[in-house]
Amino acid sequence: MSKFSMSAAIGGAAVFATAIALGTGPANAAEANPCIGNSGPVTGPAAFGGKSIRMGAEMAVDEINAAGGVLGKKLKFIQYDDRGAPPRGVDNVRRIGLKDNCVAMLGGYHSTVALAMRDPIHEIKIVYVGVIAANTKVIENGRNPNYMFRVSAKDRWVSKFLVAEALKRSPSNKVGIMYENTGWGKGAYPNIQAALREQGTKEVGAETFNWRDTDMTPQLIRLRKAGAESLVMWGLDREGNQIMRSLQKIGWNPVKIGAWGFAGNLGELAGKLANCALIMQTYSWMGKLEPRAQKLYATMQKRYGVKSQKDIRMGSGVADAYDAIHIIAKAIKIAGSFDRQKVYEAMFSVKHDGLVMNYDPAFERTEERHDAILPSAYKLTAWYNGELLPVSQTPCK
Amino acid sequence: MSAALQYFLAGLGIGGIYALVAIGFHIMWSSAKAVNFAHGDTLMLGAVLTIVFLDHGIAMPLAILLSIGVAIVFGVVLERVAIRPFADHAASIGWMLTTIAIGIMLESYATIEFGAFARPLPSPGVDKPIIIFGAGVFIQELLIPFVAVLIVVLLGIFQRRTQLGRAMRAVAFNRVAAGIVGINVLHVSMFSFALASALGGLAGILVAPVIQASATMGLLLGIKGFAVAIIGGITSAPGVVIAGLLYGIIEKFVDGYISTAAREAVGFSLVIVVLMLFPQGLFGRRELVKV
Amino acid sequence: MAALLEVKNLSVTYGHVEAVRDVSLQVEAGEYVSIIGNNGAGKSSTLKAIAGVVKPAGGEIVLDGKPIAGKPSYDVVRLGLSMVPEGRLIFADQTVEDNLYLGAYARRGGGRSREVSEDLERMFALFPILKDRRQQLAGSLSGGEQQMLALSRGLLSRPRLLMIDEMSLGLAPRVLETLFPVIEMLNREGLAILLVEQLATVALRYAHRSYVMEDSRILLSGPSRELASDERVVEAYLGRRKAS
Amino acid sequence: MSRIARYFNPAFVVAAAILILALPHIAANEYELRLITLLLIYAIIALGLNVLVGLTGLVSLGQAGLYAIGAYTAAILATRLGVGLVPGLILGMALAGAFGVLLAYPTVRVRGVYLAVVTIAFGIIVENVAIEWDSLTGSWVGISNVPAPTLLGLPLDTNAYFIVVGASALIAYLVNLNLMNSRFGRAMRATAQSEIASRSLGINVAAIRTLAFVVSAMAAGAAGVFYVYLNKYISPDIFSFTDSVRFLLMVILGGSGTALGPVVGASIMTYLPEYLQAFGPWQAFAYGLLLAAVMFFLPRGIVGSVEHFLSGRMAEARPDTASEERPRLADIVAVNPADGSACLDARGVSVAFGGLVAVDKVDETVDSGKIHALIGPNGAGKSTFLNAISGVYRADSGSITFLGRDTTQLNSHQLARLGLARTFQNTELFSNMTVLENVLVAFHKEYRSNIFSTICRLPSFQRDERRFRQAAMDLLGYVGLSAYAHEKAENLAFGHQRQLEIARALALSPKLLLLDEPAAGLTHSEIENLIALVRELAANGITVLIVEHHVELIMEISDHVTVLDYGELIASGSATEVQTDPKVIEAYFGSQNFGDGPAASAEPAGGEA
Repeated sequence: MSKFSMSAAIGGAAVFATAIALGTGPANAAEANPCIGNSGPVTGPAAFGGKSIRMGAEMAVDEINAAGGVLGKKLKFIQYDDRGAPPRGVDNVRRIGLKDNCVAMLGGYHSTVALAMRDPIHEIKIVYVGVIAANTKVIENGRNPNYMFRVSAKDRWVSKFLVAEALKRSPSNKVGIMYENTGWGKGAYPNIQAALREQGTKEVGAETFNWRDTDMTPQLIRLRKAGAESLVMWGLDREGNQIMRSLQKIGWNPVKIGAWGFAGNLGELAGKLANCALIMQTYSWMGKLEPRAQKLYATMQKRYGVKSQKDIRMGSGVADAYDAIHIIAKAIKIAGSFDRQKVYEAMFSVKHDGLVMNYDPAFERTEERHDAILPSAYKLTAWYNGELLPVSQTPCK
Repeated sequence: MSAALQYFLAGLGIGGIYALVAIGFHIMWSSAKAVNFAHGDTLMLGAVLTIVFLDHGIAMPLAILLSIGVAIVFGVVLERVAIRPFADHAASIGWMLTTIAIGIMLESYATIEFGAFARPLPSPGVDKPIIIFGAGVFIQELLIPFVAVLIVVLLGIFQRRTQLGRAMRAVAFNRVAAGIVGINVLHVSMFSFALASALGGLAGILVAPVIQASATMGLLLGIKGFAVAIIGGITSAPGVVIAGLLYGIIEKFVDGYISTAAREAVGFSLVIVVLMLFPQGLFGRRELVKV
Repeated sequence: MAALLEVKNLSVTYGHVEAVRDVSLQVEAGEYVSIIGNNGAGKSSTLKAIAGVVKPAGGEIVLDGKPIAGKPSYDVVRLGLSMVPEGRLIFADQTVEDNLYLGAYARRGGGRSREVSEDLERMFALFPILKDRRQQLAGSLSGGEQQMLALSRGLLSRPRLLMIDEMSLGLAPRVLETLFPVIEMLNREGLAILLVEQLATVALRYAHRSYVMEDSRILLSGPSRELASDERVVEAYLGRRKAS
Repeated sequence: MSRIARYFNPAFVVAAAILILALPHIAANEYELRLITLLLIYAIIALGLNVLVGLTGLVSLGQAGLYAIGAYTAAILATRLGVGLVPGLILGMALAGAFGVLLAYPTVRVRGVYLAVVTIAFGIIVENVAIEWDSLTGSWVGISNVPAPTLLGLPLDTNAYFIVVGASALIAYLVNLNLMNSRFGRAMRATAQSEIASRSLGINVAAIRTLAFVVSAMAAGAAGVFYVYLNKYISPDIFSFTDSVRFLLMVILGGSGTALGPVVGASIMTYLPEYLQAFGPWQAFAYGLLLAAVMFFLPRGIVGSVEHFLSGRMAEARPDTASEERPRLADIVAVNPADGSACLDARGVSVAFGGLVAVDKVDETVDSGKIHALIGPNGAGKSTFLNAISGVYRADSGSITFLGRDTTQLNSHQLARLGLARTFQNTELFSNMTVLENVLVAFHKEYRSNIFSTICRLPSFQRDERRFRQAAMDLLGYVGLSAYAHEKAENLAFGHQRQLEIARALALSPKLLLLDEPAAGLTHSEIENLIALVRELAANGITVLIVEHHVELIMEISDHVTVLDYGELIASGSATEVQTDPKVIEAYFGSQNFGDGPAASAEPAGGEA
């Protein structure tokens, strides 16, 4: 038996060597299927992000199909779980591109996942439209042709936006940075630094924190010592709350200004401690809604069990995904085919009056303008007594 | 100086959480020589359910009692279905994996029902920090280590003064001897899991105002609590509490003086080193192995 | 009158080893019975099976008309049968007093009733040294004191039958000198005793009746006085064979 | 041993090789092929983990850490230095293997859940370092742009890479199988079942555990390297505690300790997430449910359960071959004629546990070629003394000389290698192994073939294996167990188990054989056989030291009898001398008169529970 297995192994080795020499690749299908894939967190702590994408995308797909579909075919939306893990996201890209053979795909929640997807996306040559993950380099990746598009915020623009607001509120231009120790936070950090440099200054200190950290006093003590007047923060609600509480503990009240990770339930978690924390957003479902948004809100109530406007977690994601699907559908129509290459070319011709803004055009052939939502559409909001409102509706400055 | 004090106080609060988790592991281990690897999720259950009950308009004290009640039921059922059938398994893979499995199910169910967001549990203990020599700390954070120490003291009294407590120690010491004096070893084991789970639920409710309640709050707390229990010497209740408090304080000092980034690597390296030097943990009793 | 304890065709196996084969014995109320035999003869296994510490592989055990074979030890002790185990197995990390309270665990109420306290005092009268050490950890006692504690603990469940396994183990004769008379006294007060003992002479001197075990079986039985002069007992112990 | 593997292995290997070559051409699309590649990568890690969990009985909940070490090594080398697949593989495996050695070290002191905590801690440390050592690992963003794998300068496309991974997985399977059915695998299974018995057979338990850790670590490292080139991207997310649990589950689900099990487990765990996607947010719940269900309903795993079922069938069909002529002992193992010198000499040996002196200044000389007996009442310290001279316990004072060499400080496995063999009071057989394997374990130290020739099944291995299989069969014939050679030891009748334990001890070619209550639990006729056997051993020049409470047997066969009581030597001489010694009679019967007892010796204080 053992002799036999040895010779079998040697034989096998010889055969596979010849097989490598003859190696063949599988043929690629010309026409893709009328489906739009997505890899996002369906389970795990960021599952709300995956759900917001699904809601926005499904509502758009239903509208399109109700109007007869695209090129006579009904569109389909397929979502796979990546639990926020990039390697699973990479797997999902291949499943969407190679197995399901979809015409395009939406990006997910995590920037790390989106960054990891760049390689397989360009390998497969499938249009990717990011709807949440905001890391700059997802889109500005140096590739040509570049298959990565985005209908969401871009950290480089967000950084400029936040830094400008922070400097307005810092008499001696002393800004400290607090960012989460993740792909998103680490990706944004150089953007914030660059934005400060552009304004002729630099940060007095930069500190990191991890998910689930329960106490930020060491970091904040160091920033206070460095003389920071305002904090530019990159992170999520749970850690945002710990920042608010740790500030209270050490008796310090600097200007707090953060990216949209704090737009979830920071006000609920930190209560009054979060008052006047300023947050950037692309879209808000709070307050009075325009008619189109009102209709969508009604659908969400009926179909997804949304009870109140506050229940829409990561509302920007819903709006971005909704707009992105419409943009892709228009591109397919312009291409006149489900051929991925033609759809890619058509992306630059799409004009669309969307929920977030009027995309005119959505994309241009520069690396920077693979992002559809322009800084002019960014909104500065503030937490006040548990609600995230436009700054003007609060006593905050 | 005030920074060092700040780290110390913050570390005490976090260490108190580890200590509370570790006490539960100690109680379970003593009676069953097995533990619930999903004990971290018992904390989650206590914290999350209290918020859910509050959402339903139930008054705070009742909500707390109800949550602890559910945690107890969880512990007892888990002991019966996931631990007892595997208790004799030599390599202990059995109960490790069954309890991990139940933890995964519980966490995923809670994520679906409760949502993935962390939510606050209101408490007067986190309204305002108190300032001690320039270092700020919430009363709740001081309450946690205090409760941990209090529980160890009460547990000691309970185990010395009551017949059931003595029976628990007897079972931990020698199951055969406990049986011949009339102690139903299975009942005591079940009671231990109920007690550990009650304390776990209570711990969850105590820590939620500080770290917020979320469906995923349990996993890391459970792992760290267990590691702390092992290095403290899982057979010694005061040992695990001391280890828990020390671990929390060391973590904060690493955060403050070395780097936030190095915390887990330093902490868990310490776990390995301590175990190499003290295979029974710092304060543990040698488990007799008969040749 | 039916016997207090009736064991019929008891067998105990550990894996493939038959430690007890087809053993039958009985103890009348108030009787003092011993089982003697060499180390490994199956005496302790017999006792453990009766007390419910190990599950018998076969046979019947009837205590006062109730079948108890296969019942766990914590139920058996409630029926009036208490065991002082080999090696004493006291709770070394608890105080003498707590060990005694645990002895009363099986009693109704299971705690510190006045009756239990009175019984405690009786034990202290029996073994005054325990009273002096009542707050000490049991593990700090000497071997003889530990045996006293184990005996007292066994008595606190108020058994009708007390089973004692290898009382002499590891104890100096001086200590045994004080222990055996106490047991005899308890027996005279009406407590039935089943003693397993390696030291044959001692056992035969006190017990009314004895069983001799060898190779997992009962070899001989009868009044102790008769057995004491039986050549076969000596053989069983020292393997002296008549020249063959 | 794995029956399925034994019967179906050649067919399996050929089928697997053909399948691997054919798959690129029959796979529905590239994604499917990648999925199968991933399956094979998981199979490699699971096969490695099987050596640790299934064979050696050690649990690792930190395997993802080793997987990460392999992956990061290859990714960093490939992206920074443009290193190809083969050097990456070698370095990745070497580095993971080095960490395997590090992880094995704690097993010297901690076991069970304590070891689990050490491995969990290790996994978390690796994950943390991968996250924090930004300049090297790219932190959460990870390492992307991994170039296509090259083999000997040739770039590999998806198909060719699949075949490389497939061939590697097949090699991993064969390594696993060949290791399992070799002296190393037997030693691993032996240490898992009885550490003390393994040591008594000359096995260096620490070395065997280290070997198991290294093998499993190298497999994990290799899997990590392959993963890098498959996904061309890595980040810390796939090396978490959850992944360590998943790898362990692959082994348990498939059937730990079987060769095919890890492959089956890896297959299921690779395809499962694909189907679980349909459960949407409930997929994590479904995964937990599956994990629990496996533990409840298939604790042996899939392959293990099938094997168990089949082995039940096959056992009934076992032919009862009549034993032929009984071989001579001298033809099987090395025996030396006795020269009458002192074989073992113990001077003033004391052993204490806590405050309790179990053996108190005992002097004992055992002459070679003689049968020496040690008796005494229960608790007299006989077994403790035996354990002290065989190296299980270390004497607190005194000296022990074996064959003229001071052995006071030696471990039991070192003593076994010098020719000191023993049996145990409660037989310590390797109950899940066959009768033949039990004896083969004892020949471990005699093998000349090393691990490399073992895994590659080189002629030197074949020679050794043939030779010692024959020797083991002869030994079984010698004690009359040939017919049961392929039966599991636990299925033997107790008398046969005792004989097997003696046969196993004889495989060491012992100069001195220690028998600890060999007659306990035996029937009369079995005892007669034992007496004949012991006499024959002595006649062959093997010195025997026997501890027994069966006095009749002792008196019949012993040349010399020593009596212990309360840890002290109270009599020593011929059988008749000690039988009439009043001190001996007293120790066994108890004195007629309490006051006359043995001098009131130090009363043992602070007894153990």
